[in-house]
Amino acid sequence: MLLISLAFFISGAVFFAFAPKKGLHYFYLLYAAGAGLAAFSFAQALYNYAYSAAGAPALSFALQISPALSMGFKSGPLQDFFGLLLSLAAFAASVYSSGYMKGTAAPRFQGIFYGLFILSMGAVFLAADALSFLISWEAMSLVSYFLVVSDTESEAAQNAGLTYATMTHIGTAFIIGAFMLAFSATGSLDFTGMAAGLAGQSMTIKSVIFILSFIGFGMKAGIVPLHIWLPKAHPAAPSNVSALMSGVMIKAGIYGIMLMCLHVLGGPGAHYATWWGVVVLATGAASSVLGVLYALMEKDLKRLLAYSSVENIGIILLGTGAAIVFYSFGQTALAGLALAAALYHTMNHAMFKGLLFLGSGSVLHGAHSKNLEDMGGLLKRMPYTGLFFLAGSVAICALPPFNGFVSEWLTFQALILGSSTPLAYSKVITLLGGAALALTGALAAAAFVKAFGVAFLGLPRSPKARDAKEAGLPVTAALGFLAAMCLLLGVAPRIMLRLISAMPFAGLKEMGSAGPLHSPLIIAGGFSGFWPAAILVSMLLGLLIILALAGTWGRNRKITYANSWDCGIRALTPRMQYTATAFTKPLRVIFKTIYRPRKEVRISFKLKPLFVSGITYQSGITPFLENYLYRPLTSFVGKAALKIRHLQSGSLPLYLGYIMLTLIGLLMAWA
Amino acid sequence: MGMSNLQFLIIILLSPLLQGIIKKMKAYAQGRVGPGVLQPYWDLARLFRKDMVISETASWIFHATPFIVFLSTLAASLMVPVITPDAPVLAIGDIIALLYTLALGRFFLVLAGLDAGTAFGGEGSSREATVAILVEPMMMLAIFTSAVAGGSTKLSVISKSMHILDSPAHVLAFAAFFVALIADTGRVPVDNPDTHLELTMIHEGMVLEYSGRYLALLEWAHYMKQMLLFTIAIDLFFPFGIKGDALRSALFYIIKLLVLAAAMAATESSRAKLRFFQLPSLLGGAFVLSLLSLITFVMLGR
Amino acid sequence: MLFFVLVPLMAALVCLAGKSPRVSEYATLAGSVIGAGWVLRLAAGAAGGTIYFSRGNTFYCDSLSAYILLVISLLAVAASVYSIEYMRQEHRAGTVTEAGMRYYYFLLNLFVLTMMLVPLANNLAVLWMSVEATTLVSALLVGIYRKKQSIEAAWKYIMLCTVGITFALLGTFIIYYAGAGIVGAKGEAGSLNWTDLMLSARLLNPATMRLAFIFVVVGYGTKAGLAPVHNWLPDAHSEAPTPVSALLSGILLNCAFYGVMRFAAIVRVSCGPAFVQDIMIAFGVASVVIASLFMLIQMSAKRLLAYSSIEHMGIISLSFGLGGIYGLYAALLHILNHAIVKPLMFFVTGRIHSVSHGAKLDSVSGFLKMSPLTGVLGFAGIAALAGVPPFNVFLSEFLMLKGMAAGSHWYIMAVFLIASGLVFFSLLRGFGGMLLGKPRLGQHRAESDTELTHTGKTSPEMVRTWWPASVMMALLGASLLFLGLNIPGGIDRLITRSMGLFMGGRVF
Amino acid sequence: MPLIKRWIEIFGAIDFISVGMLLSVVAMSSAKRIESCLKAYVINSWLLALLMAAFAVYLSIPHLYAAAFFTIAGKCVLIPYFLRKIIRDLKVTREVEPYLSMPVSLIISFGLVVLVYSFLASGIFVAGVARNVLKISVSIILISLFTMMNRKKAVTQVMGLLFMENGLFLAGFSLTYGMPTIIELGVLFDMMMGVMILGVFLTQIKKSFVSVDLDKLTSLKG
Repeated sequence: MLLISLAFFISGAVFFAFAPKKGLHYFYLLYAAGAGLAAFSFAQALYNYAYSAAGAPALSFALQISPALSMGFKSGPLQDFFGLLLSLAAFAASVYSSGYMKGTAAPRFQGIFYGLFILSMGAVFLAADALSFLISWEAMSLVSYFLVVSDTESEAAQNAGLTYATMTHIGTAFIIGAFMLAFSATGSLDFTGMAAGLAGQSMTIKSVIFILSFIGFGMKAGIVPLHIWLPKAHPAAPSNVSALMSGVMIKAGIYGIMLMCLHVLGGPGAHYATWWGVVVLATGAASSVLGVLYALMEKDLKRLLAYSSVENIGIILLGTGAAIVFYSFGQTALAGLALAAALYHTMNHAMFKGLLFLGSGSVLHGAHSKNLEDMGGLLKRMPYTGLFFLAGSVAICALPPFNGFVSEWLTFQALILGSSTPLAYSKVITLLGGAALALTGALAAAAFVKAFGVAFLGLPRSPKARDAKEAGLPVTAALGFLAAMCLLLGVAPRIMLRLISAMPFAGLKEMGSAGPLHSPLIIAGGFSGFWPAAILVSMLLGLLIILALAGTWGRNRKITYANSWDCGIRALTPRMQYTATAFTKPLRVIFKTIYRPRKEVRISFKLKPLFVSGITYQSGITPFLENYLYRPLTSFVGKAALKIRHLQSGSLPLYLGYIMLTLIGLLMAWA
Repeated sequence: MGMSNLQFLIIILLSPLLQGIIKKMKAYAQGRVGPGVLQPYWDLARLFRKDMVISETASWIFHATPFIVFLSTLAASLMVPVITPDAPVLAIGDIIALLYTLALGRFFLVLAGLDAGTAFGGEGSSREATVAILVEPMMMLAIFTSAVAGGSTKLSVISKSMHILDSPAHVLAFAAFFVALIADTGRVPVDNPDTHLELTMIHEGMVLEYSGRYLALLEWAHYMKQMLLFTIAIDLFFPFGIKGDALRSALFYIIKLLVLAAAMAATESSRAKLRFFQLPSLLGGAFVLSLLSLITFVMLGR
Repeated sequence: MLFFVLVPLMAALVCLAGKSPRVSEYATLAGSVIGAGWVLRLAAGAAGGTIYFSRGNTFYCDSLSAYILLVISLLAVAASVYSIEYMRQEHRAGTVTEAGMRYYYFLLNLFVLTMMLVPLANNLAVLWMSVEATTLVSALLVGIYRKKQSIEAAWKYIMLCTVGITFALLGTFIIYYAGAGIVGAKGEAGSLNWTDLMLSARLLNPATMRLAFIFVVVGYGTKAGLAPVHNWLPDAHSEAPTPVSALLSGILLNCAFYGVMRFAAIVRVSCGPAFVQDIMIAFGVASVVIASLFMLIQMSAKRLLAYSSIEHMGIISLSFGLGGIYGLYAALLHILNHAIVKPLMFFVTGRIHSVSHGAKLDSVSGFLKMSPLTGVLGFAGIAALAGVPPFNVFLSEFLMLKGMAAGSHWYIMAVFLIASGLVFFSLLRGFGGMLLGKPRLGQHRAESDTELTHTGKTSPEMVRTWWPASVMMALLGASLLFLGLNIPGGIDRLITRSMGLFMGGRVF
Repeated sequence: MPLIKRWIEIFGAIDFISVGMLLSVVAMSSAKRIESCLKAYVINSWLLALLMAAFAVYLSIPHLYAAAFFTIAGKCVLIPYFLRKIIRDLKVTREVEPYLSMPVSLIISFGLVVLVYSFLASGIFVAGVARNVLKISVSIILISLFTMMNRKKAVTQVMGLLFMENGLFLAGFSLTYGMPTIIELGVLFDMMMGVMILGVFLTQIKKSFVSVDLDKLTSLKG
């Protein structure tokens, strides 16, 4: 079945290359079909792992590069899970693209590379050894780089692409280091071999491998402080691609972290160091809080979403870190809970972040702007987009009855249960992680209230926004699909948990406990539980009752429509509304140590000091890491390079001197 | 359907009364006569009978919000043990689920504030969101303490497992929780429930555009939320007597409720409303309290 | 069998004789193609293990020679194809006269001839002579424009390389001395034949050999562009006509390095591998580091590429120094990979300059829109140069890293990875800036001198391309990808056989 | 013949001659005028040829006579003539304009000699009459390289290069007692070609840079 979907993708790419330019965008439906098939087969494989004794037939093949070198690909539960995530998101994005990518600048290029992008991500998830992994990994990065700069005219996209590509390259260097260390320790480059070999190795080597791979993959996942490329690159790409980048590609980083930490380092009879988990936890907490804090301040819708991706990666890492902590104490059941939370959130984030990015795409299409301050009142003009975007926002704010809540609830439980770890500091860290998660939740709610409220509610702030329109059926259909997924995963979490329980990691089996899909979710031997379906049902019942009452008694009430209350000024203009900036003003004040807000007021006079001709007011926040970490670093390297320039001063005698010195040096050293 | 499954009706039906009682106590403390304790019922009834004026800027969010707020509060009240610790009806009574269900209502309320496109609405929403950001984590931490102590996040288990402020950690946690209570129910010194002065109002700012039965729903939901939070405080920090037979525990419950109400009224009439940008110091202090409570509990245990 | 080296000689003579530049163009093309065909047969034989001797064993061809020859001859074809496009443009632009074109092709053929002699030489003195000859001929090619900079570059080139290579000859003498009385079949004083020396390498005095190798490595290292004796390279590469730059960095450097390898093969037997490996690693690391730092500050595309050549020679020397199955395979494979990608990049740059008429990086932008094929190839080239999979260079670098891991040279690996990060950044910044952006010529992208509406007809005419050249470049680009995912069996056999020379395996 | 052999042995003629070459190099490296450099080169080359002849007699290797002859023809006649022509055509001023003063460069030259002796002592043991020649020749090479670094004029650098080659030949003969003639010829030929081409470039430099001063040749930086 995967082969068929592969065929679909390849044929799609071929069509994009050679079909006539007119109506080219319909070929995205081929990708959609391929992705759908892949999703089905991955889900089936996972189901078999979980429930059939035989397990699933693992597909496995190798490409021979030379007699000595070969690239192996192999599927397993973890691989299938991420494959499922990829193909679901890709399905929605492709359907969306078939409507959205009409009349774009470089249709062929974008079509082909879009397909390649999905394929390369699939290859990453299926790679079975370091070589194939690295090749797929860099191919993924390269293709995504081209998609980022696909608007070749814009300088911003170029710079974003440069930053992105360079940082990814550096991250890959760390990954290579990790692989090579494992190779020298075990003499094997395929992951199962590494896992087997590392089981007996010393803790030092494992720790170094852990650190290297955490940094390397974290670079791609966008953990703080390695995230700065993310809010640059994701918005630069076309929205269907940014959906995949934010929804899936950064999950490749998560996949890598789980692969290295849980599979390679966690091989047979492995034991973890607690501090690994603590490191991951702390990073997760930092990423989630800082990510959402910056998201809160963004006026650019897509940058806001990108920052919120940093936040969600942080939440996933909270779960992962807790899992490692639990494993290190041998509390496998709790580790299973934490891991399930992390995996669940990974899937969820793919769904709602995909939904939100696609939604922002159709907002862009409607209002011709990414700037929130130009929007407003879109809900009346783009009802479907608005509805689904709202669903996405509710989901990403982890509010019931949507999926975000389930995973965050699981994470909360895992973190609270961290109090049952034997050491005091692990207790405190996990519980503080919980506090960070709570803070993140509240901040996220504020951020997305701002995003949705300013973009979709109130009065339109620009003429373009006033006559915005929907982008057509495929677009809304794709959004609808993802929104439905969000609701489904929120109401019937057991579906996902059962698939997750197929993972080969200790303690996950228990998470897939039997019982009807709609039954309450009880965890950790009754430590707690809740009933997602019930919340929805009870609210619906309540609604029915209220409506019934209103129907019986409140029929003869009349509703008059009038202006909003405007304090008696007879004209309420859009400029009187709260702007996105104004909405977050209090927080800028409260968190000023982090934001370092700056404002400058320029007053120009006709006749000082009486006649003011104009006042310009600028305010913004200082990007902390960029200013205090990265800029000094880059400038230092630049300075060093400029210094070394004098070695090549152009004078021949000097060069002759080099030859002589080299000779003498070698003679001194070796003769 | 047993006692445990109907106790949520107590919250739905008696929450206006609680509001009335608090108002009465405040009036007494301030040396006024004040309206009767049943006044909130009359208010609700009147509002339900009134016609509505709605801004034409508003979208369907504006119409949906009252229902969602009311229903989410309702759903939340289904999870809390009031006079019997047995797991209440539908949900298992997980405290986190409960709080996030309430948060759903708040989310839409804040949106509704932005919907009419007025400055007041935006102001109210912005401030509400800010307060929520400051309150949420400290409330969570306070809850963590008693959850860890009680060995579960189920309110029923917690309320069964302990008596009254069993450990120093609980005292600190309760102090923090009480501040959170003030903030969440929108009372002085955080918010002023009975003013419509633009510069100070938070909750009132958001619902400024509402009238008629929508307003009624919102107000009722507000009363319910207040009583709900009181109940949670009771379940978390001094659930003694809840284990006994229904009548006895009901009696205890009412007493505790009145005590809390008195405390609330006392604070409200003894303190002046804080400037908005002074809130962080108050709430931040409370946050430190809850943090301390958690750490002391982890370090010292019971 | 080895007489094919006369083919380029004939071509050169034709270029002298022929009156019109057309004649010399096609003579060169035909010569290179015939030579390549012949070399292919040779390589096929060598891959099968055959070894060819000339009379008196002065010339000789084993797998290693065949491998290098293969690279040389294929690149010669590419260069001669591109030369036609390039020189015609120069002629159109009025930089070169018709006589100048004929002179150019004459020298080009001689250049190829001398380079082909290098790997064929069995007698080390002959090897030295051919390397020196390459210097002389290519110096004339570098200086062909008679411009200030080009003359300066040529002068420095010939000076430094001649001085350097003097030491190589000294080293050769010392080896001869070391072998005197020991080496040599029929009791003659001594022999400079590599084969003879190799046979009796065990018996040679280690101290002497060490001394000899130091002189040799400095001498040929200068020519191979290993830092810190690389200084002629950026100048010569940036000032030479683009096809010549391609040949210089694509194969000439490898020819010089080939000399080092031959000596290393003997020396590692007579005084142990450690000595050779340390020296080669030292040179390699130095080259990688210095080149990567200099790439950060390059303002001109061709200098950027020149420094990247230094970096890649460093990589080759580094992996050669690491030794072992990984290191040696990496070194030899890298020679081929670099020899494919670097000329491609030079050709792309040449086309860019043909519109921008300025070597500066910011003299053009949006070239991708002006000539899509070239632009795409350029991007593929950057990726390959930076060692990004799925392109060929990655494979050899991966093998080298494996070699480092196997020898657990962690510090070297760290240094290399950092350097490769810098290299990637510099390349992407430099070429990305020229390929992306609004199609526009002029001093700086920000304030545009001549704006081109890429929708209009103007841009395609800006870039005058010759379709065979485009085909050739496309083939090079395709082979980047192909070799990145599959190493053909023949090449694999050649490489593995050649590795035998450095692993104490059966030599002949 | 045998008589001459014995004299060579008694007087250590080989050493004398090679030391003479060394001295001529030192003289060159501290000379002030181009003409004297040229003279030093001629002397150096004559000594080289003489040395070859001596070897030829002493070891009775006939083809070394040929080598000596070619050396005389090439290095004592052709190249000096060519250089003089260049100097005349380019109107090179007579001063050599070194970077360092004479005493300093003398000291450095002797330092180099010491270095070479210390390095080569361990590495290589030449037996027989030529026991010192290798060291001397390497010293010659290094000193002339140093001279090239020390001179501003392009012409003088060419001379330095030529001195290096003489040193190289010296080393060659001391080590190999004469390689196959063909190879010697090839090497010699390469050298000649090199000098010719350098001459060509010299004229071009003169044309386009007006002077042959190396300070002008520094436009390619970084």
